[in-house]
Amino acid sequence: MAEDRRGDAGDDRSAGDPVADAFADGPAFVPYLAVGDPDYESSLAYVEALAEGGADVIELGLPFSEPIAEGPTIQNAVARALEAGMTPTRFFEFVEDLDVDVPLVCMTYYNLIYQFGSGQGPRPFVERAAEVGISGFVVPDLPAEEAGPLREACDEFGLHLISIVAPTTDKERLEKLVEVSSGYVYVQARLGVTGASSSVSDRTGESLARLSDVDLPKAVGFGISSGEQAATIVEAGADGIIVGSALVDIVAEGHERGESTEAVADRLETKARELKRGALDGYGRRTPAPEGTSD
Amino acid sequence: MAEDRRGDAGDDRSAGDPVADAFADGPAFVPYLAVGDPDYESSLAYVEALAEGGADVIELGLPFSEPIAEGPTIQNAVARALEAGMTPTRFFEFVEDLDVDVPLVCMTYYNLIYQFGSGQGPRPFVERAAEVGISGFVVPDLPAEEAGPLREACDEFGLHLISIVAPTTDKERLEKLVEVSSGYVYVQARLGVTGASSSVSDRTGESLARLSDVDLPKAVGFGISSGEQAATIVEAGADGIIVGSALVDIVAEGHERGESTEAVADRLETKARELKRGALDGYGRRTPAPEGTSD
Amino acid sequence: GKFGRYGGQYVPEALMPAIEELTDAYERYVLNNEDGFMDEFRRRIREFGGRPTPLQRADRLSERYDTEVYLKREDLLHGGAHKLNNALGQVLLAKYMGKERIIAETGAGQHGTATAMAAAHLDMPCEVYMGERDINRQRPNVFRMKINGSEVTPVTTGRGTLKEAISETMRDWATNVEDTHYVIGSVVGPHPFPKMVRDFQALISEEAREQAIERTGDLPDSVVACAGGGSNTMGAFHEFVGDGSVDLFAVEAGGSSLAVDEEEGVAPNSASLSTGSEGVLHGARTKLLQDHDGQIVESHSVSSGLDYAGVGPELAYLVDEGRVTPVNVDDDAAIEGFHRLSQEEGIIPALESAHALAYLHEQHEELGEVTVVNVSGRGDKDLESVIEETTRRDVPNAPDMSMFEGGL
Amino acid sequence: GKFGRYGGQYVPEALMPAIEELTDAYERYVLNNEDGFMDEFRRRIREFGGRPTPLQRADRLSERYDTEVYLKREDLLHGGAHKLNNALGQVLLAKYMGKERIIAETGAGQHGTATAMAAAHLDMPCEVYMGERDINRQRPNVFRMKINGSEVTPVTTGRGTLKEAISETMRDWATNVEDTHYVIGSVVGPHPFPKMVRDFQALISEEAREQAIERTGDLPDSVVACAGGGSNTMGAFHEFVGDGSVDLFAVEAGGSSLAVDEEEGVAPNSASLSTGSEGVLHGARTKLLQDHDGQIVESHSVSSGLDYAGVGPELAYLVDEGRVTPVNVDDDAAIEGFHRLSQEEGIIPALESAHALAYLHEQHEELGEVTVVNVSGRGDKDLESVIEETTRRDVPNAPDMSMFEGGL
Repeated sequence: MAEDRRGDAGDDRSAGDPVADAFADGPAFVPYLAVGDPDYESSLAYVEALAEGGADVIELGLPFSEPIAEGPTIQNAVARALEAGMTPTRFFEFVEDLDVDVPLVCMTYYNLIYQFGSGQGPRPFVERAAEVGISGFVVPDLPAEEAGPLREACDEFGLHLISIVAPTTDKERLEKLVEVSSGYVYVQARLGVTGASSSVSDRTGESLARLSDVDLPKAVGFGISSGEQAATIVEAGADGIIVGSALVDIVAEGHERGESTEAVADRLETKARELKRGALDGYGRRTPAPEGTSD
Repeated sequence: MAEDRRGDAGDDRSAGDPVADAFADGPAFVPYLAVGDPDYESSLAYVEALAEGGADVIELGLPFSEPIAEGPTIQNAVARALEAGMTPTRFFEFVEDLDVDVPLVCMTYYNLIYQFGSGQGPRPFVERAAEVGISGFVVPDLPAEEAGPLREACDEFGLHLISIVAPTTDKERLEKLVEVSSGYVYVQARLGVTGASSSVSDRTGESLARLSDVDLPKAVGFGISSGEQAATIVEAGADGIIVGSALVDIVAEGHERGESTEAVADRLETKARELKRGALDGYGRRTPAPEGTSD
Repeated sequence: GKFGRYGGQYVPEALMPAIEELTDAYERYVLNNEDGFMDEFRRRIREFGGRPTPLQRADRLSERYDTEVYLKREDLLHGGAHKLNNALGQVLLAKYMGKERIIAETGAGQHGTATAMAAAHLDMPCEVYMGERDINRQRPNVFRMKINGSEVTPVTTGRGTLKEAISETMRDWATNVEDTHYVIGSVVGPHPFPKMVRDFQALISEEAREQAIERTGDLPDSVVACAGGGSNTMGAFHEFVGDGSVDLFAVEAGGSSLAVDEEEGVAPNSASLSTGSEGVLHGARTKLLQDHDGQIVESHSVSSGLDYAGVGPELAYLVDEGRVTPVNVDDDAAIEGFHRLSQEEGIIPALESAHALAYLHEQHEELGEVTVVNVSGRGDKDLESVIEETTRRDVPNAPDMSMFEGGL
Repeated sequence: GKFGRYGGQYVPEALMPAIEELTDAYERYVLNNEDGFMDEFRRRIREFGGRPTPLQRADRLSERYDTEVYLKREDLLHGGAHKLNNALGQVLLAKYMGKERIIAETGAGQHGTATAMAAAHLDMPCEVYMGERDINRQRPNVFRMKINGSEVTPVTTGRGTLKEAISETMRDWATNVEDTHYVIGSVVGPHPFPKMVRDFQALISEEAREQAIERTGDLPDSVVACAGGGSNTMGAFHEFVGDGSVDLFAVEAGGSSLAVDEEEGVAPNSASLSTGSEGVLHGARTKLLQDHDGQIVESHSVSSGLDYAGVGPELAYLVDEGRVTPVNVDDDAAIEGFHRLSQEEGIIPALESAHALAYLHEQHEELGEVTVVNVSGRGDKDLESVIEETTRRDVPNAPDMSMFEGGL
């Protein structure tokens, strides 16, 4: 699935770039799951259910033993996946086995990227990711300052490096970030770690406003768990919504209750539809209605 | 029973002094019991049994809460007596109630002597002791250096202050001691604290030799528990033997087993006879047989 | 060997030769620095013990009381209390005297652990007597002594606490007096102990006096120290005794009440300077908690280090002379003092020292503009007691301790 | 922010502004003493903490090894370990930066208690994250933090130990970064932490270097310090790094074996300098215990303070440069080292420090004529572990511990 992303960040990336395409046509729904949670086969079915439910991009979490940026929900998912034997090698097999038609982004921590290929830096990991059709990376513990080698490898293989923008990111840092970013910007809706929450932060609008000059789609994550929240976020100007913990919760619940993979996959698909619809509703609510809205 | 002991230590004290008399006629047997152990009435019977068994002088222990010079046997006896309500006032009543015909020496710690009469020093205690017929005192925590006020009160009321001579007492200290002593000298047979022991210390002969110039009877204590030991000690030159723990053991045993007062008194009397006979035997064994021996 | 009417040498004759020998050694080595004894002592207490200890301005207490509060930080001495000053001095002295063995008694274990450390440091065999009940209550301290290589001998007579341990140590000394030195842990006992222990502990006031002058340009207006046997007290006061302008407050353990129950033979306090009367105990004439007859009553304090029926004879004398003011605070106030220093200054004080801090709290207006409070030791040893005593009381300034109700 | 290839700032973007702010504050206050920050720090660590700590000649060890052994006595610092140097420095810095709240993580509780003390002393609210399992194993330290007024928050995720506590503290920081300072407890984490913590801890070598010269007229031939995260190590080494004649030995926990069980994801040691490989953890590139994939493995040591899968990046650098020699001793040797110092010098060392002493024992012939060993902390906190670990082993130099088989 990987497409070439060669060229500078300033170029028009939408031409032939599935990530750009995903954001081109209305608000994108970007779900996240930890790969291998609670086991390889179920996890395949769950990711495919999300695609079925309307995902425009899927973030696939490659589990790392020290997930410092995650809240308890994803932390536990990561622990389950590791327990079930997930490794970087298996992760790539998983991507190969996956039968979906949306761009895939790998979300993981830098040490796994760095170690793959035994100390030759991030290149072997990126090369392999490109091979299996990964479109890009989100690396929570890699700020712009340390992103150079990975950015370089991504450029070489035509992958995106998606940066996270936090509520604390000021103008100066934003410039640095945008310089190394491509694909989309992951807008962190609030301070803290990943996790579903009942209210959407006031700071989202503020963050989006600061990003108005950035020429990349803005996907907002952290705390979105319902269609209504998705709508609110998109109404506030987001180009996409990223949802992780709310979906992982469904996997965890199914696992705890011993539900069948099919039942859990159904619920994931239903939730995905709710979120996607919410995003579309929010898009529709924008005043003045933006041009090119689909209804 | 108290007699006047006025005059210097160098004087002949035997004239009319019951303590001197006790040592005048062969080796003296000087038993000790803690007064009020395990109760007032039994204790009366026990002391009388010792007199019956041949005691020449009896050391009556007035229980003090911190008996630092005593071994575990007497320590426990003191605790039982205190528990049963023994006090200095009761002690004097006890002496008055006692029906025996031997000189009585009060053995106690200095604080009880000092406190009696509320801070006027030892005089009130000595006065009261004289009244009830006590002949003298042994005070283990009162070395010659601190003995002045008590010595003075004893002189006033004609009582003896019996000093303890230890194996560590050198010539210089011995002179100091003898200066404040009267009645007899309590020769500590070994280092340590009171307590029955199976062997008699080698140091006894040595101690007695050092005391050869002292013009007072030498009664040896610490560790004597059998007639044979008594004999050995007297044979070595002692003018008397002091026995405490071996007798207190009988009281303790009787108390623990719930024996009748009569049964315990009988055993005390028997033990007393054994010890007295041992002393006499030892006296007989002296070679050359000392002049004036009774058989 | 006397302080006015107090002091003396009320010990069995068997011990007197050892006491005379010790007196001689004290005069030669301690008073006259023969063979450089005091130089070596000062060097070792500096390098091994960590002296000088700081005199720290307590910023938050100073603000709270609107006065200058300085803390003398004996809690930072090796072992966690002032006890090492004395233990190291005496074990070193025993070495100079050619003794081959050290004995000591201990109640809560502070003096025992200090002696065990000093004995290990100076390579002297050491045996510590400790009541069996105290052993069970103070297992960490027993363990510390043992890993320092000391023998810890349980005393099973009586109630198995400090007084029985003292008696037992006296007995050992009476038995082995020829090659053994008894390290008495406070300014008590027969002469020369009260003077000698004071001299070793006087490093506290020697330093504090210099530090206070250096810091404030002048002598402090008052010095506050807790008083049980009185070794940290005399240590903190000694160099100030000649400074008439400095008020000296000896804070005793008021326990739960200052009354004495003669019937039961119990004083629910350890305030012998405040409420005791003259008598003779453990070798010296001093102020005691005793009943009408002269029997020693059982003292009490929430702080086991203050829980003693006697007090150093020199303190008794200085109180009679009016030079030292005896005061006291009760168990409740001490517990609050403990929590206050822990929370406001980040120093967890021994419960003993908490008494001095409680007095500061209650009477800070009487203490002048600059006060030195002796923090005689750290409170790590008291954590179990504090849990127990805090949960049984309503302590207004205690943190939530619900998770510790069963102990540590 | 780099030491050769090591170091860096591998942290979430949300924290970067705080890290930049901290870097700025570090440069202004620590490096340039702006507003007299370093003067105040040095004054407080002296008066509150008890610096300088002594450099003590260990007479009996010197005799045993026929070499001059000097002990740097960080065990005498307030709180019982070198940890306060850093905690006080950072809490004071947070105050200068206008932060209103302190957070920290702690494993065995040493860094947590040091931070709680510093926060109480400087009147800063403090919350300490601690794994639930660690809380149950280290209740006295939890209690100490609470009585110092800190909140202790149990971390129930995962196995409930240090790594989960670190993650949780990072999360708190990511949430409250605007008014909160995260006091990292060792020379680890993103720049400027490794440099800043080292600078606060460098007081150890600053003093030791001066003291050694004063005492022996020359630099020592070697300095030995245990290494977990490496804060006492870098503290003890820093001022000697430029002295080419001084050999520097970082003694890691060899645990029960140097091998790594990849299958189980467990290293039965904490020897990341000796056996680890380059990777990125907790904000920095350094040497790590990790499996082939880059997953961090579970480390192990009898000493919980050394039990960490990473190490300070500067140490990794100095090892690569050949300036620091990484060595290790196993659990058995550490336990023996603990008993040896306790018995022979009267100092009960932390199990961490016991590793340094065990290395001295094993390799004293390689250490030259004058060796400085850093006694990073005291062992009171380790008594329970020592009982457990001694009774399960055949320790040749342990005292009879039969009465402690059930624990304290």
